[in-house]
Amino acid sequence: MHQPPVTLTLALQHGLSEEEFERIQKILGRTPNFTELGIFSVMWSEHCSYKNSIAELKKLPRSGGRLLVSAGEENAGLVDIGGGLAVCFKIESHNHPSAVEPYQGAATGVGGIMRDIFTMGARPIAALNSLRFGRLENARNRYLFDGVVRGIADYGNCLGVPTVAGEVYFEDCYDGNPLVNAMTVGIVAQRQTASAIAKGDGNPVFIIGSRTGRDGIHGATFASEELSEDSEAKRPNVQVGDPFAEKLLLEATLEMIQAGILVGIQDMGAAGITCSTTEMSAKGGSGMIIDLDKVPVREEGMSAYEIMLSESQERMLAVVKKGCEAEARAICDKWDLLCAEIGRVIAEPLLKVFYRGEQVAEIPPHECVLGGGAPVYHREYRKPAYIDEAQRFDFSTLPAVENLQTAFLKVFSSPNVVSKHWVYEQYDTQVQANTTLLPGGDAAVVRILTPDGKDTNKAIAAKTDCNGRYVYLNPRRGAQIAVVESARNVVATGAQPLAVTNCLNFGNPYKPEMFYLFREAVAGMGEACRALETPVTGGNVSFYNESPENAVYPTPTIGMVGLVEDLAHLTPAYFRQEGDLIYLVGETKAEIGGSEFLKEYYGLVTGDIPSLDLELEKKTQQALLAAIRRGWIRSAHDVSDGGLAAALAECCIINREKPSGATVK
Amino acid sequence: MRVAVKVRLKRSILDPQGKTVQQALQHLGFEQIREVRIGKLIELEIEEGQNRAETLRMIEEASRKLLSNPVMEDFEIEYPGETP
Amino acid sequence: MRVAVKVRLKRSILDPQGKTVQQALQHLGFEQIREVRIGKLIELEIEEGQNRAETLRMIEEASRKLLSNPVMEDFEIEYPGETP
Amino acid sequence: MKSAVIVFPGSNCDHDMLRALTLMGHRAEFVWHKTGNLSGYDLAALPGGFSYGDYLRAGAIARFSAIMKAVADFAAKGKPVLGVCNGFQVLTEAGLLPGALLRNQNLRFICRPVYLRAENLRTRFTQAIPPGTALKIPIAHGEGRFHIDPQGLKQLQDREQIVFRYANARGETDPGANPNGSLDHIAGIINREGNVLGMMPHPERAMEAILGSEDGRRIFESLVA
Repeated sequence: MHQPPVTLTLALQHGLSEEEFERIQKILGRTPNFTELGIFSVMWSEHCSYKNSIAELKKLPRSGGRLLVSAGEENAGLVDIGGGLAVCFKIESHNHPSAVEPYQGAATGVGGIMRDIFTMGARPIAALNSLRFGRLENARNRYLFDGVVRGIADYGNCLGVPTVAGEVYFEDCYDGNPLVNAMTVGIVAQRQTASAIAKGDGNPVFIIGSRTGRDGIHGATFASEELSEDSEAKRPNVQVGDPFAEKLLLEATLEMIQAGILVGIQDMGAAGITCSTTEMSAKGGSGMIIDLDKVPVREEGMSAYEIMLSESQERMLAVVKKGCEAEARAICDKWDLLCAEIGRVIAEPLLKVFYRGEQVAEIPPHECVLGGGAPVYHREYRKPAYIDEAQRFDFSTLPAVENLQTAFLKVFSSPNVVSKHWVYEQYDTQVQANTTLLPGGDAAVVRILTPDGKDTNKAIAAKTDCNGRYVYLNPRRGAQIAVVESARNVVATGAQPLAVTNCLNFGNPYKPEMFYLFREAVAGMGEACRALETPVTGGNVSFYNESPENAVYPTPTIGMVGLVEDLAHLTPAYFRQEGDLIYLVGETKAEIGGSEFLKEYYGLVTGDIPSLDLELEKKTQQALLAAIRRGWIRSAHDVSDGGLAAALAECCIINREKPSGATVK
Repeated sequence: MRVAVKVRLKRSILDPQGKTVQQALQHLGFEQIREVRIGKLIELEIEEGQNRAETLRMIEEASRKLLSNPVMEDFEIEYPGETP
Repeated sequence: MRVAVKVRLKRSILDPQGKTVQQALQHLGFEQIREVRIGKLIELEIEEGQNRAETLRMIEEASRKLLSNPVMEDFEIEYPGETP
Repeated sequence: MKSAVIVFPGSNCDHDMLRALTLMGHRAEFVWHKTGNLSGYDLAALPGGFSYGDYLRAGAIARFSAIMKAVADFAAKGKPVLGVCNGFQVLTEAGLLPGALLRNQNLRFICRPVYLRAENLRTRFTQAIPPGTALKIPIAHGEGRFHIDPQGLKQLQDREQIVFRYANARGETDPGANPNGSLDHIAGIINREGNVLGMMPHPERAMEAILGSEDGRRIFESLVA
């Protein structure tokens, strides 16, 4: 097995810096071989190590409240919802693959986030997404938009998980850099959760699911590089999603977890076998012996490097309790799933990989992983000049609006504000027959049943939210508004906001002005989460969302989950009965900075964004929730893009079967 | 005149549909069928009049631009009367 | 040995996908393309060993049983080396 | 009434069907596709979903599962068989119902409520439906365009085998109310003997007001009556 000699240049080509290469040599006490270099390069990529973001993320409120695990401890957040149940949720990005191949990029994004949820033993009950594209006048953007929506629909529908909420924005800055964030929410009995851990000397390690091919090698590092003309050529391999295999994997995984035969299990996302073996071992403080000859492969002649780094979809790594191997195989056979024992756990904290009779890697797992030996950097930051310029904008220079009607129609027909019915009609929003508030209003609401099908008279409300324009103009307050607005959407349905997951889509962290936006946004997010007592359960960071022409708006997408304590509190967004009184809660100020109106009517993206008093916001939300719980409120809708005018119009037409009107003083 | 364009997934790309159909065929006793790959057969009804070279050039352009996705598919043009 | 099975929607049945692709081609300036029909190209990798007749009979059975639905589709087997 | 909910790999409306039957007082159980028998059951339900990922054609592979032989015998004995969405597709592929379900005319998956007109109220699946009412029941499919050859259509019409047609809220059929281009607005049919029903809309998703409609109950009530 010829392996290329490892030199500094080869390390640099793998995206490692000189210091990182030296650090690897110090850890191993020798120069790594080609396979080991591949393992470190993918584990220390931005995507897996969070090396440029973890220092900031640590400042977020990441534990407390109803959290059963603090952020980063497990694959997804786990929040207590009473009755012995927990809600498990997370959001992740698949931006770069979707820019290259929209359908498969989005589909595999859904597949990956679903696995993060059911690997914890939770059955997915709802899927959401947050999509951003360049303007639809451009044919490429229409192609990307159509492909992404179809990919999300086909994968989620085939899997049988209702896609119930989301948002779609169209801005020039997303030209060439679409953002595709996918979120999944699941329910699990608290005593039936699983952990991504490998421990217990001698316990067998199984790989379950599809065969391993050369898909997406360097997928992890791929996400850590800027998209450039030649990056399309470098990636002939597109990862293809198989939602049918995922459905089998979902059912088999839940069955194995509930049978109590697993020590631990983790899905294979970016960096495939490498990431799952190292992370599970590091978490258990143990090691593994892995024999790659036992890995079911899809192509001949694959090298150890390729098998370890392959990102073939729909695969899990499971540590089975010694003696339960037969039971694990029986469950996999029932679901026609490949299930191969590829090694065992060892007490010595070393990952030893063998292939064709040779040892091809020996690495201390702890040294590879986030929170272990992975590097942590504190990047330079500098405030971009445009922010102060924008805040000095003099609104009095704007010509007055002659006709309010035409201004309103211009805003209300903006692609960012119009109904996204064309999108969500392609999603199965009702499979599992628990969707009690359909998309079109604020948060979607899904009824909760116990794993054995009993009605708990409770429901989960969930919403994804972020106004990238606000964060661009004022990163700190813009991120606060993203959190606050997602909470408003949840409260408006009658739910108490519980916790947050986030998907932080930003540019190149090595550019100080980009990192300033990231740092300020994370700080703002933390302040809002503390004020609303909605801790951060985890999420995902996606840097390098830039192409030679432009960088995306800083987009910290927030996924908020709330609990409807009693189904009687369910509150739709549309007007329901003639004669009902309409109340506007909260103060309206003359603030049009960064608004949809300013952009659509005046073609400007400038000014300072609306002010925000976090304490007042909390009180307002809790007051509305109290009124809902007293049965005073027939419907509620948050005022956001398009302002009060759009909100009122939406309340009239969201219920497509019974539209209504309204008179307002 | 009818011309067919065969659009196939590139060899290296996984074909979950082909894999599932192959397993089903095995289950039905067709053991000799080792692998199944499913692609598109796009048949174009073309106005007569141009010579063969021009028609081929036109179909090639249509195939590259719209009928196939170069990121993950190859195409092959089957002109009437020629062995594929 | 590779054998291709072409599965086509019956002529009498509306093919909305073909119609949409045809309109898109017109839009891109390919006026000479009058009609588009999109079917499946199912390529089978078959173990050598049987004679041609037996192999054809086996593929025909697989096509009738699984690969095509007689209510809405016709199929045609393309043996290597033969003009379709 | 003891009902079997058949589960193929990829069926994902199995739990929904089980809950709907249980809600209506049935003793409902899952029956795995690999087992071969349906003895002791009064109804066989083939739920919606994406059996075998709907690869090749929706239902094309599921029809060869071991259970389908038992379903054919069960139907031959005149016992009621209900196929919903993917279940309907499997029944047509298996030849237990005539015709085929093609890709939607707009080439997209469609999920929204539709209204159905009950065309034949004298079947064991529709006898509890008050005449002249339109049932509001959701659809969710990508291949729901019913097709059959002209003679087949004539037989369906002559023998009153067309049970449901897509309609508007007032129960009238009109092209605007046909979501997928189905021939003759057909949404559901029964076999000649009247004991096998296939329908694309999902009655099990319209069992409770909180989900938007209770009209799905009418079908299950008809079965028990």
